[in-house]
Amino acid sequence: MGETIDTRWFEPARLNLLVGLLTFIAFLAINIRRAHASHEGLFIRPLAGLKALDEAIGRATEMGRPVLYLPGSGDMSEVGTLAAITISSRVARRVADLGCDLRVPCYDPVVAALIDGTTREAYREANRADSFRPGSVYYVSATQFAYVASVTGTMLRDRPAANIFMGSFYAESLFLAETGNLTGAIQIAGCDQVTQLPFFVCSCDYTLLGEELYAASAYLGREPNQLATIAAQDWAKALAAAAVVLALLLSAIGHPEFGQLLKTS
Amino acid sequence: MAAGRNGFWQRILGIDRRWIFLLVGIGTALPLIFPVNLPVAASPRVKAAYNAIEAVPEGSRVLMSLDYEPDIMAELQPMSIAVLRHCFRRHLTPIILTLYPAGPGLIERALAVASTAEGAKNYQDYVFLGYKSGNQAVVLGLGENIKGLFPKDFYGASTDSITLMRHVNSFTDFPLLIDLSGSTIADYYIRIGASRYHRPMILGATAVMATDYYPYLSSRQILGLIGGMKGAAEYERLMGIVGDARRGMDAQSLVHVIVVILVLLGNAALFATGGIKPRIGGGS
Amino acid sequence: MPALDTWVAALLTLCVFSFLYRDNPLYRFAEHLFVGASAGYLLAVQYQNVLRPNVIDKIGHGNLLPLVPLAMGILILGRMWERTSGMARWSLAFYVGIYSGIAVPSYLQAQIFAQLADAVKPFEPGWGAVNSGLVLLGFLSVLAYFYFSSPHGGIHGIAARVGIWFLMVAFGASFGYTVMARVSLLIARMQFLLRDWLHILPSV
Amino acid sequence: MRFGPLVVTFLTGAVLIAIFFIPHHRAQETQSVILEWADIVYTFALVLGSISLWAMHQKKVQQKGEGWIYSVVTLVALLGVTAFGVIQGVEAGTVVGRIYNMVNAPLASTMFSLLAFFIASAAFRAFRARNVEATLLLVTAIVMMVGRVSVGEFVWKGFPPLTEWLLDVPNLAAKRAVAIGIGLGAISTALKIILGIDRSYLGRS
Repeated sequence: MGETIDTRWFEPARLNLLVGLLTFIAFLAINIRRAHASHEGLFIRPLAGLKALDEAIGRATEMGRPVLYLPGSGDMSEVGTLAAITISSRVARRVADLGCDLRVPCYDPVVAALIDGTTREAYREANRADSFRPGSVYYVSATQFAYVASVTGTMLRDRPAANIFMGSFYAESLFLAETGNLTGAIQIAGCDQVTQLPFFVCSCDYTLLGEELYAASAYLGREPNQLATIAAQDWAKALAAAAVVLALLLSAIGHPEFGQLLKTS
Repeated sequence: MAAGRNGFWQRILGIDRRWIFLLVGIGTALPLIFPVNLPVAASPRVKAAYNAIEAVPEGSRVLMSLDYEPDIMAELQPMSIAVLRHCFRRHLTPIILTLYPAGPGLIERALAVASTAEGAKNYQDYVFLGYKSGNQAVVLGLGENIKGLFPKDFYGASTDSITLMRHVNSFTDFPLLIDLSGSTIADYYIRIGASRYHRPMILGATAVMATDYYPYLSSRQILGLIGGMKGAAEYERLMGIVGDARRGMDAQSLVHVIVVILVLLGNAALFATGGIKPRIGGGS
Repeated sequence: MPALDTWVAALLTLCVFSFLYRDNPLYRFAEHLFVGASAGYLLAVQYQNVLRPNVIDKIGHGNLLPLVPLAMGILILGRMWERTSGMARWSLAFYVGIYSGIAVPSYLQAQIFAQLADAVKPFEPGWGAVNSGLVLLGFLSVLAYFYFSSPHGGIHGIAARVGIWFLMVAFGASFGYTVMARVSLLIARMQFLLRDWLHILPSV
Repeated sequence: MRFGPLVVTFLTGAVLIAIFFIPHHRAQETQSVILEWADIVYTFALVLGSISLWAMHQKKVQQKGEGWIYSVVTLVALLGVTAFGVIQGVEAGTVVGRIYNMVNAPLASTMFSLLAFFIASAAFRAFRARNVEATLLLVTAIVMMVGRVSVGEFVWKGFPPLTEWLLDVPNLAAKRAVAIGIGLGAISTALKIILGIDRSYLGRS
């Protein structure tokens, strides 16, 4: 009944994935050493959205209105949510320095617990632990449109001066961005869901496209190790592009088997 | 005169978005109340799905998995009704199940509409097994032991006692799989049902999702693809029936025309006033 | 659906539509009702599908393994008090470790290798080669746009510019075909109001 | 106090990456046990979140804060649905099943349907031919909109095939590159957390 019990210790069909993973880890190690070796640090092209982040928080502080940070409506299985958490700790640090009011309504309860921790830590590091307002990071509902109903209500009633959307957003992206646009807030978005990018591009002032969301936390931190991961990604991108071109050339002259190496079970 | 004209274009540029909302609301309601029944041409993908059901020998059973919840029923509920009616009309017996907790309520309504329209009866023309949690684990289980997964049907009858379920135990007992889904559940049926157990399969999906499944059609992993409300309308046309989808097509066309006209109007106003708004945003 | 349920659903539908005019007490009521009801529904579903079968029933039958996740869960509840909030870090670290560990190979397979395997399919014969060439050009130029380690200057700048054009066409395409999906949702709500509630439309 | 959890994240992450490459049934069983544990831990996080949600609204009601009457609605709904759901269950035929069809479902599908209005206002405001990029966005969106509706075919026979071409060539090329970029970004983010390069999630940036 059903296939026999599997007792193999390695899946040969996934060898190519293992090679890919080890290659990437090697790129990471090399670039970390490169980053520490070069004194002025690795070059990374500027991202307009992240420069605007500081201006937006500054403007909110001047106007005495809150900053709204939305970590996405993905759960922890979406890596975009992990990126949203790392970015939230940078944003919280800038907010703590300037002393303005931060609101972080969360879709996922685990994300709420994590960001509550990173925000308290940020205020402690800015040695303003006393001005942290418990409840500024709060769980709303792990139901997509109940979360949207509550957040749009907050947008219209508390009128935040800056709306920051970071993480995995789905169909509700347009609802949130259009409502925010209605209130006149400056809006900065970063999202890894390709189908939602057009809506953020149309309704926000700045949009970090796809992997720019993942580069953001390294940008804001500017630590050598973090910048090294971006360089490693670039090396992998160049390798991927070269592999595709090479495979196509080979198959054009009658050797399509190189392309088969990329097949996975 | 130029100032007057310029004033008009300025007002267009600065129009209150609630006028646009009103236009969209009217553009949706009017065609439902006064239908025009614009012709709907059936596309090859939907015809392929229709023909796949036509090709199933009369009297055999088909597995139907209806995986959607109320918030995306708009596109998939009319599709379920049309496909169910087609199965009943061809005297096929759909064995129906769902992997969504809130699915049963919708399926009961679809069954009520389809069975009254085609005169089908429970336990004679269809079996409704109800909801089972576990997503991929359930689809894997369908490959081995359906009655183990569903000891009772939705109405509480034990599946061993249902005559229609007698020779049914796994995917291999079905000449055709039908999955109408708004999520990655479609991938599980394609990977397990269609590929591993080599069952012919047709897929119904929301319009946004459908484009991601074109490759599976060209690789023949699925025989047909019904995409969104337009796909459901095309299926209704092939069935010669007028359901919610075909009634919705007039409203779709009108609202799309309204949006296109608004966009053209906005650009005309832009050129008339020569106004340049700051760029849209995006990377450096 | 019985008449009372249809009336409640219809009135709540109108409460939400009122948001289009402006924020008002009706919308605010629907919003707060939805937050409460959906949070409650999730708690009940997780209890029925996870807590009862995988913890309570199993421990009831003498299987003590679920005591480990039960302990980790109680640590998370520790966040409610200042003194014990540090303990939750252990459970959260375990939780973050799980999903990071799952993400690495699955993104590698589904996002990267699956796309690369598609990208290396040989060129279509004849006129199809023009399309295949355009796909390759678009693929390489968009990758160039996302290249961080060098500024968008010289050849890299031109490639990035072409990449932006491909991105904008892709965004326009997915915006365009999403309109139909969203309008379908509104059509379904209108059909509910006009047929099931007001009985203006003929029943199906 | 912080080093311990980092080790937990590293070990859990490394074990799950390894299991992906080990088809041995004991490894696969370990993964399904770990995933079941994650679901249990999630449930407790949900309880924690719901308690903080309750506390927030209850405080507002006690202090008669602005809009406290609405918080009463949330409290009643939260308590009621949780109690009935836990005692009686949530399937069709139960009290919560009926509440779901009468309250949750219509609210969710109506909120979702508002997107039809917003997509129109966003298109009107954003699709302005101010530069090459914006024009490409605008023209492609209009072609897609017209080509996807039944009336489109009668305006010009070539619209539907043109929409197919737009999806099969430029849209596919761009999405493929973006997907690979996202994949690499996701892997490096997850690896940074597993290897402890990025510890900010534990509250230390």
